[in-house]
Amino acid sequence: MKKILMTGNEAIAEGALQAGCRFYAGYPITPQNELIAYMAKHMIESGGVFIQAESELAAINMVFGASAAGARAMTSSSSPGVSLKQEGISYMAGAELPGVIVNIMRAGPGLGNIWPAQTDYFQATRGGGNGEYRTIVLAPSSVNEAYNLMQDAFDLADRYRIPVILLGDGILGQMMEPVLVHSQNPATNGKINRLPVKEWALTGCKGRKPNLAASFRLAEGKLEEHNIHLQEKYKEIRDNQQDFEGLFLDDAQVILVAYGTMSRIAKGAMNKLREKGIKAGLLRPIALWPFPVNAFTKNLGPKTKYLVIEMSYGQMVEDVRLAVNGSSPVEFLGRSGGGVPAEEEIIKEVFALNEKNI
Amino acid sequence: MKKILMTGNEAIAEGALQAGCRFYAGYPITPQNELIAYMAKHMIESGGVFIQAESELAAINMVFGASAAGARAMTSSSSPGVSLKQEGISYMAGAELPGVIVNIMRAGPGLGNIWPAQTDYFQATRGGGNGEYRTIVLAPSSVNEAYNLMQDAFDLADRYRIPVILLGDGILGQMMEPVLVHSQNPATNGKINRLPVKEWALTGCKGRKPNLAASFRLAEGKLEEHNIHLQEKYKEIRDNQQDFEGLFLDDAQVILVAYGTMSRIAKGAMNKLREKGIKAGLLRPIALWPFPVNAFTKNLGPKTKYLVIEMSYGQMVEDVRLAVNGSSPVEFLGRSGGGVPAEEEIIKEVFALNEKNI
Amino acid sequence: MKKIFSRPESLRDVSTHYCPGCGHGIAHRLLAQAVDDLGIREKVIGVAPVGCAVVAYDYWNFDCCEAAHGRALAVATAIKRVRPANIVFTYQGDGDLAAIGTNETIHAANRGENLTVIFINNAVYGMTGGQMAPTTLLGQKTATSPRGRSADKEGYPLKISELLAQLPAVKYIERVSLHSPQEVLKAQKAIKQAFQNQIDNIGFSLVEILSPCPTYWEMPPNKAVEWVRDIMSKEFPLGRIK
Amino acid sequence: MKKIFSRPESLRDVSTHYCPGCGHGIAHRLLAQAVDDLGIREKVIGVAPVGCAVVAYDYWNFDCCEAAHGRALAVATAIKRVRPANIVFTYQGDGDLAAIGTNETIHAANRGENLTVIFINNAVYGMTGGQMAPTTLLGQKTATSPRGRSADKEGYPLKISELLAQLPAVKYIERVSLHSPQEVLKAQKAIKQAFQNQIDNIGFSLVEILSPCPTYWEMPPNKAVEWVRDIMSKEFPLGRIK
Amino acid sequence: MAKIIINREKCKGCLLCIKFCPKGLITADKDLNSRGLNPAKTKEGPGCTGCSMCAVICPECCIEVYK
Amino acid sequence: MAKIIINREKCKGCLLCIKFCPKGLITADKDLNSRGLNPAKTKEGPGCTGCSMCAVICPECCIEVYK
Amino acid sequence: MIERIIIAGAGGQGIMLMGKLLAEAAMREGKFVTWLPAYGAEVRGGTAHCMVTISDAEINSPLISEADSLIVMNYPSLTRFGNRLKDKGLLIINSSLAGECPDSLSLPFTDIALELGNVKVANVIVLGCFIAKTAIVDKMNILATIEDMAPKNRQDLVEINKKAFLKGMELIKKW
Amino acid sequence: MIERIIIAGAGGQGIMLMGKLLAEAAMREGKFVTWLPAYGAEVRGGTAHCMVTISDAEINSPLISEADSLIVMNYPSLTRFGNRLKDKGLLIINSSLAGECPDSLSLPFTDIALELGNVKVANVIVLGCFIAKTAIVDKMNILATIEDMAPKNRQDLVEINKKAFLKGMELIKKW
Ligand SMILES: Cc1ncc(C[n+]2csc(CCOP(=O)(O)OP(=O)(O)O)c2C)c(N)n1
Ligand SMILES: Cc1ncc(C[n+]2csc(CCOP(=O)(O)OP(=O)(O)O)c2C)c(N)n1
Ligand code: SF4
Ligand code: SF4
Ligand code: SF4
Ligand code: SF4
Ligand code: SF4
Ligand code: SF4
Ligand SMILES: [Mg+2]
Ligand SMILES: [Mg+2]
Repeated sequence: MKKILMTGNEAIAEGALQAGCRFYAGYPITPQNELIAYMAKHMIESGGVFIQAESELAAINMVFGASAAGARAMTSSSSPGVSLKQEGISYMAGAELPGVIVNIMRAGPGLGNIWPAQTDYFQATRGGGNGEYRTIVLAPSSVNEAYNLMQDAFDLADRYRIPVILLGDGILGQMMEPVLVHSQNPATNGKINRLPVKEWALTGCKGRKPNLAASFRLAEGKLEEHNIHLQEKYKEIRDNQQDFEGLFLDDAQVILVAYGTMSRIAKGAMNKLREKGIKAGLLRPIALWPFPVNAFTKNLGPKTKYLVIEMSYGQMVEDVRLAVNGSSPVEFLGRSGGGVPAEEEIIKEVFALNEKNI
Repeated sequence: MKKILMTGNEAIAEGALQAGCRFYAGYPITPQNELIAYMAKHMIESGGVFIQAESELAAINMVFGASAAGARAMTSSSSPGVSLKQEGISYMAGAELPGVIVNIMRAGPGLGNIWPAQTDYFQATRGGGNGEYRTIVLAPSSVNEAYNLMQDAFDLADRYRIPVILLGDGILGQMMEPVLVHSQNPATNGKINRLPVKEWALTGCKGRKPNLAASFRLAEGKLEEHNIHLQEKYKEIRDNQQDFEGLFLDDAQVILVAYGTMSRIAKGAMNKLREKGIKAGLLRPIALWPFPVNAFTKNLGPKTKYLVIEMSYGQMVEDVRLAVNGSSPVEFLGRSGGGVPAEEEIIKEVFALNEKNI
Repeated sequence: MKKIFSRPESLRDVSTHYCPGCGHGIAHRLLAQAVDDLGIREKVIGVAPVGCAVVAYDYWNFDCCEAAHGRALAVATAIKRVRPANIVFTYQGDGDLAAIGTNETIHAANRGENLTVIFINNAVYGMTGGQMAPTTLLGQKTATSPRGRSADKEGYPLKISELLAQLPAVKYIERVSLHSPQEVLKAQKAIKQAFQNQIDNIGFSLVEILSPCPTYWEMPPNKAVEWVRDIMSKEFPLGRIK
Repeated sequence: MKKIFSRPESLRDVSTHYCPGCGHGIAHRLLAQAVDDLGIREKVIGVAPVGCAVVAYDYWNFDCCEAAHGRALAVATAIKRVRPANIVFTYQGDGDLAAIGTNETIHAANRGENLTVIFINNAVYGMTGGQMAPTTLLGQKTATSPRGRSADKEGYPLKISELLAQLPAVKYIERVSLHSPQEVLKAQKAIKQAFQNQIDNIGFSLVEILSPCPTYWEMPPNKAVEWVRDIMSKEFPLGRIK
Repeated sequence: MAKIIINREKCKGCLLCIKFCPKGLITADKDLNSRGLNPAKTKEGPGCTGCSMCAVICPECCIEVYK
Repeated sequence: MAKIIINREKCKGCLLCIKFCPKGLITADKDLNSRGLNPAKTKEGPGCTGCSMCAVICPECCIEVYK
Repeated sequence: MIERIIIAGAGGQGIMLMGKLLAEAAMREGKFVTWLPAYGAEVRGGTAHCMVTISDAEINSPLISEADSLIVMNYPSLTRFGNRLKDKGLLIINSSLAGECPDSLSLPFTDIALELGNVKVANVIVLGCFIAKTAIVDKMNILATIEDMAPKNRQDLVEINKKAFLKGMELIKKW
Repeated sequence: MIERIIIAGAGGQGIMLMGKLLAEAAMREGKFVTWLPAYGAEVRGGTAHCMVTISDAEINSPLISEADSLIVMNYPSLTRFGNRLKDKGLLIINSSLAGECPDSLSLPFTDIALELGNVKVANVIVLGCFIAKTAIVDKMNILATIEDMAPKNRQDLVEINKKAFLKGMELIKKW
């Protein structure tokens, strides 16, 4: 293990390579360019395939193909580019192909600008593409965590045959922090052997019946059957893969709920609130889907109130409201378009809540 | 006025032409093909522009351009094709360009099949594209209503400078019903004069300062400012444009909530339930965004329970839960992949609820 | 007596869903025959995007992959790069390859991916009900060109094979037709060649097949093959393009 | 003394954000000059997609429209069809026109839209930090081809102008360069011609401009223009293509 | 001497084999098959050369040729 | 007789005008402008033909030519 | 009054048109109608069916889970939709392609159409039978609709279709 | 201990590198660090800034709303970030391009760099000043980092940068 100063984008790329990712296709876009550049440089050393695709559409469909062929495959982009991948992600979900899609979010709508944002939460957690599907969504809050979550992302993708989205923002992608990097390239020293066997993969039908990777189900009832199967799988994931970090949840009177970069600022605010004698806590979803509903329903009494903070005008807050279902007040603070709610704004908001006695 | 037997797809196209739509770009996909075919045949008679685009991406961006140039413009597609339009819709929302996007939903995910579905509700109501934006979403439940709502769609789009989605399903698109059609082509007999003046449109800068249609806001703070403006506009729409049909809401003990084709089946079930002595009601959102929250919060007491029915595994039900916020039980019944919950299933479910005394 | 003509092993013994006289059925068999002849059934991976042949994988007896409409060559690029020892082909319609998928087509060709492309040009969108394709002829009436395609509004029929032939990394392009048994036999040879090229690592090879769609040309099958012979192949001349 | 050279009216009197020696600045002026010369400022509508020139509309003094990356020609097609009396042009980078936008480019050209296309070929993606473009030369090192572009993996530089010239509905294509004042003057003429064609309803006209990007070529401006002259224009020969 | 066998259930009655048999040995069956289509059938009598033209053009791959 | 005027604040110091003035009449200013760049400036003395080569190549459009 | 009819057969048999004719004629009588088509993957030679509902009151579901009448033009349609017919519902079968069936009106419509000189009018013959049996729409309205729905350049179709329709009505009398 | 530093200037002035050097050296001392860049639209000649936080404890926000130190390399950066410096915070100004300022360490770094023979090392001179003033990282660690961060084929850069760094430290002694 070595401590290296890396950008989030680089750490994600390195984490992917370590996790056995051997296919990357992407298209440049700010603020994720360091990721594609890192892959361009280092994928070849791992014996994998790097392709700068002609577009984001081509990239996601290349991932579809690479995954169907059995490779650990990924793509990355930022918001407008990820919009273009929605059809492809929906196809992967339908065909039950694993794969990792990294979205280093920037502000929108449209071209917006290149500043950080968390405004693609709905798209990621509810499937911006057509049809009824889910993707696992992981949201690291530090560069080191981003690095580590890539291993989880690929493992989960293979385990459940599902696309996994790693959702970061421009700050996470471009900032540098120390990363504890495993010894280089486990692929070449044995780790790759632990990759799961994929009997469904397209390898040529030698010695077996032909395999097929497809989302199409035309015969009457077949798609409904398939969709029921998908829903069962999603339930299994909901039951087993909720993931969050909680701080002071036991005694908190106001719980700040935030993810990714935003949660770090919330944590700072929480510390300051505690210094000022206000019992604040922090609930940071690490998996955004499945949303850590249990953290709300099981761990928490109805006395608490929640302040959800996002770099958006309110997206995750809907999941919090759905989880709490009216049993506690859920308030919201957010900015969008490049602005990031600051510690002081959060603190002010908490004081205001307390005064209004919500 | 003349009564004509038309498919939903044709009625939508004819409604658009009557509403002054003079630009259509689309790409074939089942089950909306009758729409593009109708436009191919009749747009020219209205003096407008019809383009079969090279792809759905090109089509939505053509609508972007046509709208920027001041035309009433639209595109249509079905689920996978609409996934491809997400970036373009996000751009239109950001640049505040009006326009109408018709999605005749089919079952997914991926290629799925061509049977009807309501599984793109999240995508339509929460913006499947990047960034924080909304589109008005209208959901007709009959061919005649589809025809009429096209006028509203274009009017609302222009009034608020916002993309409007008309969300139907394969049944609505392909079934025939009688439509009361206004005298042909108001465009040529005066009605077109009522189209709003668009001072922002690109017409060449003669006699004025140059106009610009763009979603990009790079200068510090400018995008946040713009986003705040958008949020204010969205609030205004939320306050003014909620739209629903209610039946027996006053005395209902169980309220069926359904939209589009599904609401017709729910209505049949409601009638039968009433025959059996169960006080059922129906709440049919006509606008899906803004969601008719007020119908839940204002009109209804906490005694009622809700059964939400969708051709999906539960999307609109989230909006109902958010509106009700835990004050009444909200149950769900849905199928997806081509299956449509039948009257009998609904009735059975209501009986089951009553027994469980939820 | 010996059986001298029968169903190839790579073609499953099932009925297709194609209309009577549709060229897809013939093309499927030719492809299966080539795979058999080259002994590559166990390492072939076919990519079938959306179009009338969307379920071609139900008819072929080897590994197959779906592709979203237009993205077959992106999917195939990745499969081939991941599994260079396998033989990867796409089977695409004119809408797929030359309308929505033009970008993927041009760039896979420009990268010189070592792939075999079977391109079914039937001058319409069959699957969705007979709309105008990029290859629809001038004057041809379709669901979306009810007055006939006009050069003015819709442009000329797109000769994508000729375009691709300009790219240095493209190694083989031939246009064949299914309008008679003689032409079918030529098509057979071309398809085999396009696979042989991949086996020999020569690079991007494409066979464009003029294929009748009696249904949306609104002709009986015997007229449809004549239309290919007399009209369509005049606009799209047959033979080796590169 | 009379002023014999000054800023055209169509070019606002503001500083650009371009790097020192960047060709975009020159191209902007040439375009503005052509608009002035033809007296069409009040009816021109420019379409500026994403790329280093994303805010070109801040520099031009006439109506402008944004376009999503790659979609400029779809947007422009619609504007021109809705307003045939206006003069509509796109201003696109090589990434925009020949990578993500290839489909829109080919089909707008094939439809023969009566548009003027200004195509800035600087052999890289400038805006996003110097990645490989379809036009990047073999061996050229970029952020995403750190070992130099290889024909094998990434294919040959894409000569999209030569491709487009194959299409019957394309009426005018010329490749010019900004590597010396003499070449700039030729570029000026070509741009004016491309606009004149639109005014005369002649149809799809495109000017490809070889344009220095000193920053991502990692050269000072004076070396960058020499690179265009000595290396780039060998791969992309100057002159009338159609 | 050669002969062909047509699978009348798989046949879709496109009649292309009829058009292209150089010997005119195939004809349309007046009796429908179970799909309701008139399939191709061989005429009575010899003459088949086994040239396989019929099989080569058949979109349904439902003609076998023996020689 | 001709002359040019360089807007030294708009100038980005790319030095292309220097390279292309056939008379060698332009040089880099050692003094920075307010952006911190060394702008172009005209050398002392006559010789300018008003050929406009400098202005034609200038990416910033910050050279005016008088004649 | 509400009448729910499922019409099913092979692509190319004019299934959709038969449904449209019926719906259009009913609409002209001021009735509420819905017509809902479904195509198989196959364009020709595949399966096709449509659901027509005719009613005095607003129609809720255009989908029919229990039909009052079922018209079956080929064998696969019989197996697929047989169980959707309500108890004692009207079953009309094209025995040329679907065989005979007890408790049904089985007639060789394809053969009868061939006799009339055009295999394609089997559908209109069936419609005649259906109207004769149910009188759900006035026969004159059907005839008028046949006239109006034919493309202007195919007026030749009008006569043969009218003839076929009347032939179908007659069959019932004889049957 | 937590130190929040904003470094701002023009593109091409080595703003990012200065921040990275500092962060890397601090990390080597076992400190927690974050480095957050921001580029203007312009690639060269535009504005650029980065935010570096160095701490003994885990760092929450990498964004700095109130900086302990502000290093300003040109004038526009002074107007943009001047108000982000905390009361009595350390302000270092490149007076060559940003003019002088009261209560600040204003030195003509660009000119000093030119004297050293390479305008590009102004950033490292400033870093020397900053380290001499704050001693937030050990000078030996900065020197080692300079050595390690230089590309292998540009070892010539190492010497001039070391020299520049030491020059910067000296300036403080003199100042
Ligand atoms: C994104 C998307 N757009 C549109 C469709 C609908 N669609 C399916 S196949 C097809 C075109 C078929 O034409 P072609 O590729 O020529 O194949 P053919 O059916 O003629 O063989 C279209 C438009 C789709 N499935 N997905
Ligand atoms: C959908 C989408 N993908 C990617 C980007 C990021 N992006 C912006 S401009 C650009 C390419 C710029 O290159 P080019 O078109 O050659 O213009 P240049 O900057 O070189 O002038 C890219 C990839 C984007 N804005 N949107
Ligand atoms: S529609 Fe055309 S292409 Fe499709 S199966 Fe029928 S004949 Fe073949
Ligand atoms: S990066 Fe290149 S293209 Fe972009 S402004 Fe700078 S020099 Fe010009
Ligand atoms: S094999 Fe030749 S001769 Fe024999 S039936 Fe077929 S086409 Fe005719
Ligand atoms: S060619 Fe084949 S499908 Fe066609 S009629 Fe002959 S046997 Fe039947
Ligand atoms: S006008 Fe000609 S001679 Fe005068 S300064 Fe410019 S380039 Fe030199
Ligand atoms: S060409 Fe223009 S920008 Fe460049 S140095 Fe000369 S005056 Fe300055
Ligand atoms: Mg086709
Ligand atoms: Mg470029």
